[in-house]
Amino acid sequence: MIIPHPILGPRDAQEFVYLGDASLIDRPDGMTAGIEVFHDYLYNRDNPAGLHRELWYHEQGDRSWLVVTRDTVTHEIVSAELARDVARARGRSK
Amino acid sequence: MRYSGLRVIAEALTGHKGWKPVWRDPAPQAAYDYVIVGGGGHGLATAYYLAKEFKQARIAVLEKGYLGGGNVGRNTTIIRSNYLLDGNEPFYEFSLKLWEGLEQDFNYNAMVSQRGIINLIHTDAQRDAFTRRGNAMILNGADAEMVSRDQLRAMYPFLNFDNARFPIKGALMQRRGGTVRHDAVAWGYARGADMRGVDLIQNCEVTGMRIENGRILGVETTRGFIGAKKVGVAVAGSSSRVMAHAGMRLPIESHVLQAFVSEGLKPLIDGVMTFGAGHFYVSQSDKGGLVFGGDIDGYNSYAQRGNLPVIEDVAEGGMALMPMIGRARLLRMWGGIMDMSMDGSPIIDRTSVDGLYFNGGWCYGGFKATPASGWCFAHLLATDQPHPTATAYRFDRFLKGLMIDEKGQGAQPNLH
Amino acid sequence: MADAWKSLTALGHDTARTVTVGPYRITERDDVALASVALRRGQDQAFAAAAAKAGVPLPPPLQSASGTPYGAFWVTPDMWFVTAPFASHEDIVAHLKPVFGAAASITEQTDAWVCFDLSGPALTAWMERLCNVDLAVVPDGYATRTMMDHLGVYLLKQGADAVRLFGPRSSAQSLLHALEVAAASLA
Amino acid sequence: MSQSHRIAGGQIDRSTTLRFSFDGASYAGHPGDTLASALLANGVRLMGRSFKYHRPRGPLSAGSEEPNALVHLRSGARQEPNTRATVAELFDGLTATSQNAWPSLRFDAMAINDRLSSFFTAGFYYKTFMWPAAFWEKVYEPIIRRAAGLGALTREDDPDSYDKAFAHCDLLVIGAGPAGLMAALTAGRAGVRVILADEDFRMGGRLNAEVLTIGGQAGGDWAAGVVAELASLPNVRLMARTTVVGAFDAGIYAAVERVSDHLPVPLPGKPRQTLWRIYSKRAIVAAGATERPIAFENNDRPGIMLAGALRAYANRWGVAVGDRVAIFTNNDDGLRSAADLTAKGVQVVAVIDSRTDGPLLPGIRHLRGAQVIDSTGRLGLSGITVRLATGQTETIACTALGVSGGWNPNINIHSHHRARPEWRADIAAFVPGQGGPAGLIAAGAAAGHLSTYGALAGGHVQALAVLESLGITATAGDLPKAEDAPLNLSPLWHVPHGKGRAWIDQQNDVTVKDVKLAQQENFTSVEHLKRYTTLGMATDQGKTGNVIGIAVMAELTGRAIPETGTTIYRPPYTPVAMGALAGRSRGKEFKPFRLTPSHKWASEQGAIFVEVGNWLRTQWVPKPGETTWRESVDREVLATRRSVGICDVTTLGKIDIQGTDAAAFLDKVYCNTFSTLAVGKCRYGLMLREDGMVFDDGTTARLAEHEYVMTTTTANAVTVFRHLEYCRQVLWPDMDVQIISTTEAWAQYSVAGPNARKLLEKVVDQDISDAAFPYMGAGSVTLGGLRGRLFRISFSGELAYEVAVPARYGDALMRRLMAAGAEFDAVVYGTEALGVMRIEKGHVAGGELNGQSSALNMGLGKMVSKKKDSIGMVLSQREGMTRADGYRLVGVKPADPKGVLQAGSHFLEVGAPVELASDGGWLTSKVYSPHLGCDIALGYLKAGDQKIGRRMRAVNFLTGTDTLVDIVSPHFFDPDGERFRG
Repeated sequence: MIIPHPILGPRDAQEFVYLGDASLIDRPDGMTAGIEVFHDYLYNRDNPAGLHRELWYHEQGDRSWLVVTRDTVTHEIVSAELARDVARARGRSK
Repeated sequence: MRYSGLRVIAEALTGHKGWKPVWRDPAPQAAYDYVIVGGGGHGLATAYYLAKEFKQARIAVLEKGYLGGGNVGRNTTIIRSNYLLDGNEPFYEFSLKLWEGLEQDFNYNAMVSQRGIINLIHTDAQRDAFTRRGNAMILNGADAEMVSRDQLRAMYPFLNFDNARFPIKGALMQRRGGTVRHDAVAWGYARGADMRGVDLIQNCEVTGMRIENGRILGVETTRGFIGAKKVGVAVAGSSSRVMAHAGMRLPIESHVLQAFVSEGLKPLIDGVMTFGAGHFYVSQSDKGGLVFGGDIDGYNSYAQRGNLPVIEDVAEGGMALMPMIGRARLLRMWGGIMDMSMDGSPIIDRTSVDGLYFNGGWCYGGFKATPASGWCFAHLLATDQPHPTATAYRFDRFLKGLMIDEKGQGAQPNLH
Repeated sequence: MADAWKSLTALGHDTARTVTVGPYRITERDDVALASVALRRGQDQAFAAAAAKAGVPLPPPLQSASGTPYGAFWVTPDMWFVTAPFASHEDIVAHLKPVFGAAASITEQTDAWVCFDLSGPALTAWMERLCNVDLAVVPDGYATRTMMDHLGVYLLKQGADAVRLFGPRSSAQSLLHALEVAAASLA
Repeated sequence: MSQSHRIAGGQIDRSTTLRFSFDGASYAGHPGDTLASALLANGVRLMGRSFKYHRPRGPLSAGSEEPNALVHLRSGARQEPNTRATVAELFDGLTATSQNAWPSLRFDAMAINDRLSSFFTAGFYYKTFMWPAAFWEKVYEPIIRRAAGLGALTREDDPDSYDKAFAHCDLLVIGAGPAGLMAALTAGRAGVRVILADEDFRMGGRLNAEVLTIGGQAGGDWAAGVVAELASLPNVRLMARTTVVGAFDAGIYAAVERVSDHLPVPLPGKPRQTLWRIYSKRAIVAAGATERPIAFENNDRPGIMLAGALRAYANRWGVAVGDRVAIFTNNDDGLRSAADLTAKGVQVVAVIDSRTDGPLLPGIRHLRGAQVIDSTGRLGLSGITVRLATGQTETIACTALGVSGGWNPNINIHSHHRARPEWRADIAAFVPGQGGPAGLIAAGAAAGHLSTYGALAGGHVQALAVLESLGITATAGDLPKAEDAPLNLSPLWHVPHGKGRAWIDQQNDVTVKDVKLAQQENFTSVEHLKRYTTLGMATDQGKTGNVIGIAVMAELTGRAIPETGTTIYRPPYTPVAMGALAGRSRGKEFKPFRLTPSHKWASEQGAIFVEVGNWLRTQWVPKPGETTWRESVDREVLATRRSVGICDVTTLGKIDIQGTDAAAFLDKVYCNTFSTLAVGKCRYGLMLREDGMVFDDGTTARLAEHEYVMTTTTANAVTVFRHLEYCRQVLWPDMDVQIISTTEAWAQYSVAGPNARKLLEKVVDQDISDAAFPYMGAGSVTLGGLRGRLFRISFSGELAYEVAVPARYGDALMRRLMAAGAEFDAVVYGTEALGVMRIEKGHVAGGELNGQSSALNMGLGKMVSKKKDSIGMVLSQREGMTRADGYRLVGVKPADPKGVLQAGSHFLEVGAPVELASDGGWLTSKVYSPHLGCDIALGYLKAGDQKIGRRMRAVNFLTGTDTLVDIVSPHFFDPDGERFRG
């Protein structure tokens, strides 16, 4: 697969390490959320057959974490964004 | 019709005119007591044991494609019970015992062949870990033994003992491990279930679930609605897709695992072997092909195919372990979709919907589990109680912190 | 400062050497000081101004820039690897910290890497046996991270027949071996 | 025999004679020959035996689809099993031997199977060998296994090397026949980067095998001209002997270049083969079409081959396969073979044309409406039986029969992404359907355009389409004139006749009867057909047989062929040597080595190294006179505890963490608190995964207000760094934190023991007295003017420091430390002694950091701060992880000091039965403590914290070891820590 890196352009997926569903961005706050909320966050997945937003790390590249939107049936990659930008857009900060 | 050597001879002498269809192609009835979704190994085994052991009437298996077309038809055929953790080992040992009696049980030669499985050891830490494992196996009534480097060399002199990047120091061996002719497992169970009146319905895809007041009434399919008192889902690889019909999200991701077979070669490797310093495991089929594989590709996929980096990684492992295979040729590669669960272990449990039961999350260990999975799922469906060897395979183990994490990788499915 | 301290090159020699395979040359460089210079959050202006004042180039992604004494190539958002002559800038952090003050996080990287200068005809044919960089089309000054022999390597294209590599120091010998073997299959 | 069947013409170099041997007999051939063409030229038709029935076989084809003519090529360690004689390029000195036959190819004892074939039907083994129960594995299966396989590996290491490489292009053209050449030419002239790859050693594809003309030129000459023009274009790369074997995602193709297979041995330094990873923007598959036979009784004898192959041998290689040749066809292309052979002077005794209305060939006995129903000849064809249109039968003597049942477009690569092909009735064949690999289109015969002109036009048009999609405008050019005849095929899949066997899959011996049996038993799905009969599972993957099998099944079930379906091809297109896929990664080069800066010094000391990941670490350093490793390790431990020892700890991960939020960041990633750490101090940190299990541990120092240096375990250096990047980019994207690995930048040594300070005082320029540099102190120092770092931390329990200098000075520092330590009898200690001392101190490491253990399990539960949010804090509190009877870290000593402990042993209560319910836990790590004079171990024991003082059994069934042990505190040595604070 080739990942369209938002900074570096097309890059071989071989350079990346996969983590999983981009919903992992939405980590609950440990001081307010309890076990049930964390359990759902960490363990349950939509696991769609189709478009999937997912986290990839450019380990053998520029070390950026990306959110890649990819079709899990065809492996076609629709887009890739910096995960940091996505996280900020979802309200994450410090 | 009962199969035997005499029958084969008799048919040979009379032109093979007497062989009957191995299963019927019945039209779906309006309703069943039990509907099993998924005509792969686990679904067929479930139906078989339900019909045979629990004497239940009116059972159907719904298969979206052809019988045995799931992972039972695309795996590397290994059976073993060399598990570490309490939640797993009794179950897989139960499965291995069922394998050992399977041919007699369903009168079909699935070629269960216990030629031994060897896990190679390359470091002292690995030896410690495999010692822990071997002892856990023995405490569970399974067999395990340590094989020294010299013993191993006598068994497999062609391994890279003298020029290895990571030296081979010995192995953990389970002699009762081995291989089975995978398609025959599906066919044997299908035949046995069919003979006991189970309707095996091919080309029948579940497209929805009818649930009222928290209770399942049946399933919508491409061949119409089929009512059911109880529905058991055994569709590993597609678990999330099917259970989404019931509004459930699962602790499962679907991943592709590639597997490979070489051209047919004269006998070379007797048992099953796993490399401990790279991603490579291998056995040789009765036809002579080296059947081998490695790690999953690592990204969510429903594509039943993988990519080059993993193929190369597997080949590198193979060449590092046994440099004699350089001139053997890889003949065919394929991919299966794995239910990769959050701790690497399966789920056989009731669900939040009354009458809906789930069997999945087999990661890439599903084939060897087929008999016990079928038996335990049948047990659960018939009695509403988990089978004693499968009590740990609950959904709520993640909520309660009772994960069964053989590899110690945590909640990241692609690492299991 | 360290006259009394004898150093070894990444390849384990007293002095850097050149290996020749046919027309291909691999020269270890132990005379390049290296530091990572990372922008601290919210310090963009001060950072840029400091860099400009001290002549530290800050090339955009996929590029390297040379200069005296400082050269640089981009490594990750808001971080560059800055080079300087080892003889004059051995303690490169001590040189750069006063330049950037609180605007940057600076870390010595000199000895984290082995530096090889590669030269010879048809470098493309050589490199394509090692990594998937499309060397034939990328411009001079191109800088990227890539994989060679399972190792993460920074590759800087310095001309049609010149490439500089920064590879992990601990694997210097393995990387050299891979370079030699690939050259031999062309030579 | 001396090339008795060689006729005039062909693309072979008759000026040079190559000697070769097959099964010990010597023959001659010429450059340009394949092994098959050369053997056929020498009158050798018998080249192999089939898989199941051991039927005598000769080549069916002249290409890579060959199912029959498989041989052992070369000998000794270079022996290649299952090599297709039809594509093996002849070289001087080539040796080949037959396979799957004993004692010889002509007299194969296993041919008894052929006599017993009525017992060995499809799937017979599933129905038998079940009685008595134990006999399957003990008797039947071993016999079956012994008979398995085709060719043999020698079990010797492959002596050749393999390369891997990357190539990039705008357009990859797969196949250099008329379509591929035209496509490459069109795109090449337009200036885009083109790679043209072809499996053959001579580009041109079918044009090399035909006498057709293109634009008035002989086809082969036209091809050579195009190849020459392409070679002159700098933007075009020609890759002959290169088979594109697989289509992967995003336009990445795998191809195997046979660099040296046409040579006796590879030239020095050169690989045998190269695996190319071709990165393309677009690809055109112009892989042509493969002819298929027609099944009839005994249609597998040597001498019976595809009609196109028969004429290829004549046209390209100047070989007449037989002196009397017949042709059996259901289409016009078969007639072309008859015409070409006749033109070559080969006697064509009859054309058996199943059609009644085909064009009549002049001057040849053309039997229309006729079918071949049987053949004779034990080791080679001697005659055929023909059923004439009249219904009468006639026997015709012949030594070669060319069969043409039509042509299957090579949809192989197009179906690698599981695209289903489409049926085209006019050519009765599958063509590429929707859903193929993105960016790949088929052209020419591969797309179903079977005429030469169709191929040229297809290649041209598809190349134009590619150019347009790349944003390049190119105008259609004039195409040269070429034949454009239709196939006029009237489908005939098998000849219904009699009770004999008609082969579909020749190698696997799948016959029409087997398909019938499958249908009878309801294995009617195409997948069931394949799996039950093994149709298409041989080394040729059904290139010639699959469609026939499906057609027969369709006929039996009364379904149309497209309704019956098709199995799809999986990669690779043709089998690939494992060596090529592995490349250089084998032996010691399997993975790169990582060496520490003082590796050279350690080697000089005679250190024993151990693999730790890719690192080589000093395990121990034997001294003269020491005969066992234990002697060395004991000495290293005792000497360190007595005076001072030095250990290379460079491999521990080191990460610089800077920024104004560095402290807050560390509070998130560690379960304990770091924001309170004073500058100039360090602290042990425990890092959890989000699931609450321990991820990693290490010491992190605060070098300045906004600057920390973290250490990780050697094993987790990379994953921790990845995790930190995840935390700072994904979870807390606005934190001002910058991180960089410095693992390799610094050479770092532990100096431990009562004299550690005295030693270091001689090396370090600053005051490092306890007052100036207290326990857990950390900071920059100089050593004889050289910048360095010093940490007062102890893994051994001794007064200890870690001292670091830039890596290039690591060797010098090691030498300097040893020199300074001479007066203290300083020793070097390795990982074994390190392990002894850390276990004596009860520190967790590899065996305990197993990913399955929580802080509580390790006795470190109090480290998890609930006052702040950190990764893993919440889920570490789940009920299953906090139960009082969960595993706890304990120390273990044998009740008898001589008692033997073994890591991996399990705890059992004394007197408890040996069963799962009694399993109390296990010993995680074990060492011999020279200090205590006995084995000691750490272990995880259920409710272990409540069992201190208990006597238990530690049992290792694998070694038969059963030791009474005392459960003790894991802190065996100096539990109050007086030494390291000293």
